[in-house]
Amino acid sequence: MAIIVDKSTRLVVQNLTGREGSFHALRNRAYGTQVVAGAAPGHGGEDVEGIPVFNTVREAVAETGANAAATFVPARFAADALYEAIDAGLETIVCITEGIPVHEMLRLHRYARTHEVTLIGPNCPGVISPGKANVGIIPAEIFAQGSVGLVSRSGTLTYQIGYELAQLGLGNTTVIGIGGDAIVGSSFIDILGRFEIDPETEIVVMVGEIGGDEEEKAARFVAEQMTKPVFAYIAGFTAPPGKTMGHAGAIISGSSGTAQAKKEALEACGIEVGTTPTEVAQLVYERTRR
Amino acid sequence: MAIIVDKSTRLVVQNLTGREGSFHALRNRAYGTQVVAGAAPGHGGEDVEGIPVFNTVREAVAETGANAAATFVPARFAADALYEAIDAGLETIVCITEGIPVHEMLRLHRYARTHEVTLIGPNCPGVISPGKANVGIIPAEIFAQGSVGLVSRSGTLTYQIGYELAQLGLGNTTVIGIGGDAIVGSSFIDILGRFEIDPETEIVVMVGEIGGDEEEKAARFVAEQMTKPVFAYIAGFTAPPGKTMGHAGAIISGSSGTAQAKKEALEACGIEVGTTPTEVAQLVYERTRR
Amino acid sequence: MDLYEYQGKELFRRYGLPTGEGCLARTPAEARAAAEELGGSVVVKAQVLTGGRGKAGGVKVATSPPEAETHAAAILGMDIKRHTVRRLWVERTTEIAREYYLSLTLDRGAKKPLFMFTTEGGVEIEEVAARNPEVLVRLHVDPLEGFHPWHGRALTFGAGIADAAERRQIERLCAQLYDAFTGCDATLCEINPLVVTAAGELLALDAKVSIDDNALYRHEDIAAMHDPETVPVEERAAREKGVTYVKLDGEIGILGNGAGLVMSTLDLVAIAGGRPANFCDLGGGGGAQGVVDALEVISADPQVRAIFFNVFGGITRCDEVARGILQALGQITIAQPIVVRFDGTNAEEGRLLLAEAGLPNLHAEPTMLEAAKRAVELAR
Amino acid sequence: MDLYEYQGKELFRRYGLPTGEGCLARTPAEARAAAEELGGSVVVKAQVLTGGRGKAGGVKVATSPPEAETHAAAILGMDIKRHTVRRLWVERTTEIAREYYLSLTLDRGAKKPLFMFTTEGGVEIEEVAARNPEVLVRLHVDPLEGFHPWHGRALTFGAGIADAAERRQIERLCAQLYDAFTGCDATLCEINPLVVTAAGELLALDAKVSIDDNALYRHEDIAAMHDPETVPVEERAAREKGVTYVKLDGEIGILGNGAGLVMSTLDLVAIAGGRPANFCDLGGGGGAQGVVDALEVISADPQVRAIFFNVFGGITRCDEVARGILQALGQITIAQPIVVRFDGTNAEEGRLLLAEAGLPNLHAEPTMLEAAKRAVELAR
Repeated sequence: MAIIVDKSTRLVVQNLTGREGSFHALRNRAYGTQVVAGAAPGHGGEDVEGIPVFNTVREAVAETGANAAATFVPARFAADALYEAIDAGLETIVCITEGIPVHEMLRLHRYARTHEVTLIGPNCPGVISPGKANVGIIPAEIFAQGSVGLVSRSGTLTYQIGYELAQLGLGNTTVIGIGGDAIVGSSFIDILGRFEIDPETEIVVMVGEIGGDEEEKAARFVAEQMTKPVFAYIAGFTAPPGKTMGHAGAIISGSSGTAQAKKEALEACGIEVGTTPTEVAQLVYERTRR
Repeated sequence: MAIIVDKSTRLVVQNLTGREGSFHALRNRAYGTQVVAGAAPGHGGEDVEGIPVFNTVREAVAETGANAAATFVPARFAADALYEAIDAGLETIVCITEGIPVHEMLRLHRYARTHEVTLIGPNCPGVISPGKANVGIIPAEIFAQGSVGLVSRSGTLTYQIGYELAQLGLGNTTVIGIGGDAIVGSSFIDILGRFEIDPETEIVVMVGEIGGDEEEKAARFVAEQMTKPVFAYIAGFTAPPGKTMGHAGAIISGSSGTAQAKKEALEACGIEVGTTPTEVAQLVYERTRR
Repeated sequence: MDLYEYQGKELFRRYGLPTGEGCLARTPAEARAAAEELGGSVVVKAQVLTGGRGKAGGVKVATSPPEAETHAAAILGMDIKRHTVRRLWVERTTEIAREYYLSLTLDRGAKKPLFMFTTEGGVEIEEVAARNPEVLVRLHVDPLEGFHPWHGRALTFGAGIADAAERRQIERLCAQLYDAFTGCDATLCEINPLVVTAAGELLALDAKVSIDDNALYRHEDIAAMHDPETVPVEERAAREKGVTYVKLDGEIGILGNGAGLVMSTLDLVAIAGGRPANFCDLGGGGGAQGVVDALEVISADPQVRAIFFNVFGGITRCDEVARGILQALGQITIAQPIVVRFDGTNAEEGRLLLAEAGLPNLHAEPTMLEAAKRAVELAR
Repeated sequence: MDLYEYQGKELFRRYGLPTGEGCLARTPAEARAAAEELGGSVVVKAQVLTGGRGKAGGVKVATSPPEAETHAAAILGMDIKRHTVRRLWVERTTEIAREYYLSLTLDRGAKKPLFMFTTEGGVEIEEVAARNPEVLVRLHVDPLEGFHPWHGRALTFGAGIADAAERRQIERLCAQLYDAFTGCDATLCEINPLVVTAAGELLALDAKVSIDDNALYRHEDIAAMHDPETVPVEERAAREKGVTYVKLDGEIGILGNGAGLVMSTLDLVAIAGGRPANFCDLGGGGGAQGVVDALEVISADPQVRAIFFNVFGGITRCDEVARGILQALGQITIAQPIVVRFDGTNAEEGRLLLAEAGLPNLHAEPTMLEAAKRAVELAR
């Protein structure tokens, strides 16, 4: 088992005919992912190294039984593409696109929640279930198959921690980059809840960063609803203060959004927080030795 | 037990200070319904025969623990009032108002479906669970407590059939007028599903009329998912053909929307259809004698 | 409320949809003037709120203004499916390359707007749907999501439009149609045919638009398009008095309270072997004036030979209705026998009041079916 | 992107919100001319993208044009929290009866726009929220539902506005503010104070507006409001080269690939006892030109005494980055020692390439922490 993507994933790549889309789709396929279709308006009937291209996602689903999408559509057209993918009835949508306006994501996030769909991203590296499927731009060779669930708001930091785990002989059930934007389709809590019920996942690592209050919410969720051990790493203790959202921003969530506040919230809920990527990997390793 | 409204219903009446609102709220209270609050902008602090009035539904909920609304707000302002009631977190909203534009109902219906709320109406007489609670404008004295669930698109026809049942010594768990508009908050199927799991309801009567294809859908639902016996009455065999929705209307649902088509669909699913209100009551009576 | 073709096209133009240039004409002379102003050959089209005007001879091409005048004279006053032609739309003719069909309507079942599009336009769409359903693309729009570009693409690619420029034109037109549909509170916007001209331009050659009556309060301009002449004269009179009345073909006049109950009453009359003369709903009210108004309208119908008054007392009390009836009979003379059936709140008191009045043409019956049978008997 | 008060007010006016009449001034003479044009007494307000300008003396009332000129001369060039005042907004003074606070912002947690409203305006809203939270009304708007009149009522009644006419004015203003917020792709629209004048009119006396950078492509007019002088000169230079660079106060120059990894790098430098001189994200690229550009910017900072180059190879290969570094060092002279840490794809090959080059100020370390320590050592 794994979560979100696995051997049953049948992927349609939105904008398969674009440079990024074709590059990563072929890498994903080379890894073993079932890349069954591409969608690109006006390119219907073409193929990309044998992957058939359709004009609409609807058609791709009808013709190939696709059940998941990877979205490489440029930001200006991405919201439209995501509505198309949701309405086509897909189970999973992984949106790699960076730079989607936040007001469009507000509406999309709500819209996705009214459907039976898992939206990952936007502005995320994707999802890999090592040995099963890779959807997105995550360099697969870093990750080994194993029992650690890994969820992160950051791309390269995910790779770093996955790498450190692999150095210690630890692999992953699934690795998810949920994306760093203010509004993303799936939050830490959404993913943690799925790891909790995934039989193969034994330990979870959560990689957070400054801004928002998703880490604080996740901490409470772990304390109240999870039985599996969770370890965390938070980046940005010395980060330059980001653009504040005026005076209103600070008092919305009651959280300052700083790394220190997040660390304290996590520890208050009994979650060990590693000081460095190496340390968090070490903590996980020690836990597996017990 | 009963469905939708019962002794635990705590009602806030929207536009309690209006003529219709106050008249029916007081009748509902006299019947035994817990009418705990009214909502009427600018009338906060007033009371209607002891029922406190609040400026907003939010405040009414906070102060009185209201969990249901009856909406007597004029059509032009009704959509706004319904959004307010939904966002206030109510479990049940019964909208009596007639004449809400259908495009507003399209959006409202979808919006309500993204919340844990039961919306009955608009343009409906309301809901009564005899002996427990009455919400809306249904004349309560017609109905007796019993084991027959009654759901209808028409008001006076509901009363007629409830009256005929009562003449035969049969009472109702709950009587619901779902409203006659093209788009209503709850369909036959929604209500049938709830009668099916209501332990007190033993038999269900469904009263349909020409137009749409909700009766046909309900027929399939009964055949596939209900164990309790269902009887039906359909009005409009000789009705003047309603306004057709151009050429497109007829081919949408594959149903002609005529009473005859509905009767045939119901009978094909094993549902007995009474020719007159008296006959349907008689059929129910005979069934209870078995 | 249904709109005439020329009114629908006016709304379309407001939302940027391409329509042909034309003029309204109410007389042959106006049609000639319109043809002169437009120049070249024109098509003279009967404006009626029903289909099939082409087959009925209500659409004719004229190559000159005098010919337009002749056609107009022939078409004006024509009866098309019981609609009298009183208005004409004179439009410049178009060189048609292809005829498509595009509509946006309200799907009650799905509770969403529904687009239908096919390249097999210009014919009855029911035929296409029956004969060749796979060429008809159907696409719902989620009302909370609204229209997005992908909806347009799903329609054009789905219908197999090969030309990219044409596809973009149609996609833009779909977006405009959705704006028109929601912006005008329409329940139907149908374009049949949507043509591609020889020059490759799109044109809505016809327009069938229905507007939600409940929303007319916020569209005063559209409400003003209503043509009272399309409503039968007796229905208009009833409507002015606040009574819902629809004329039918039978001999039993019917009135009652509540649309469902009245429909049921019609059915019972039919079961009893009679034919309903009308549908008449008093609504929630049962007061004297409502009863007077309704009885006036119904008894004035020369076909009516008996009247069936069917009331179920709820909030409306039967004794009050009985007083209304007696008051009405005091004010107006009604030749036809009246059968009354009361049930529900204060039915007994109501029946007593009528009995006490002792009027010879007033008959009370205990049940709907018996009352229906009695009315049918009395009408013989 | 943050807007100046006067720019925010311009957007507000487009959506119908009431604002005071005023003029922009960049010199004392312009401020005097503005005061003359407006007539009567005016307020001269420093335009800076930070709060606290009132306390800092950046807002002054002038009763005459010469006084406006004197105030302008005093305020222009003033440093308010490291922001230099270069623009002034000269506005006619208002007779204030009451001061409220109204804002609409993006609640990341709830994923919805959030209104906040209180009659205790004109002061720091954080103070109100902390001291007297019950007087601050908070109300989310569902983005699919949009703004409805009840949202306005929930705010005004919630805040206890007693006067019905005032309530209606505020409710209308809330609707306009929501339109401005969504229409401009704002992430914040704050009015503090929102005043009720002695005449009973509402007026947005201040405006704090932030726009989503990702949406600027569809708001060319707003994008044009950007004042490049508000961005530090070295960040501007980096931005022109496509490098994300933020100047900090320390002595260790930092660059890496990916925002999360760079933040983590900053933290490790701090743990090792050093202070980061900057935040610099190469992004997905690790090609020679990106490396050259970033090294140029970082090495030009006179505070920088060592540079830490932290790369995790994924799709970016470490050997390619190594080649980029070597190429960069061939093109530009860098005095500071450079510590390089490679992990991931082709890390070994990358380290080998650097070792083979044998450059004395290039130091490779096997882990992030060791590299951070080495950089701190070298900076001493």
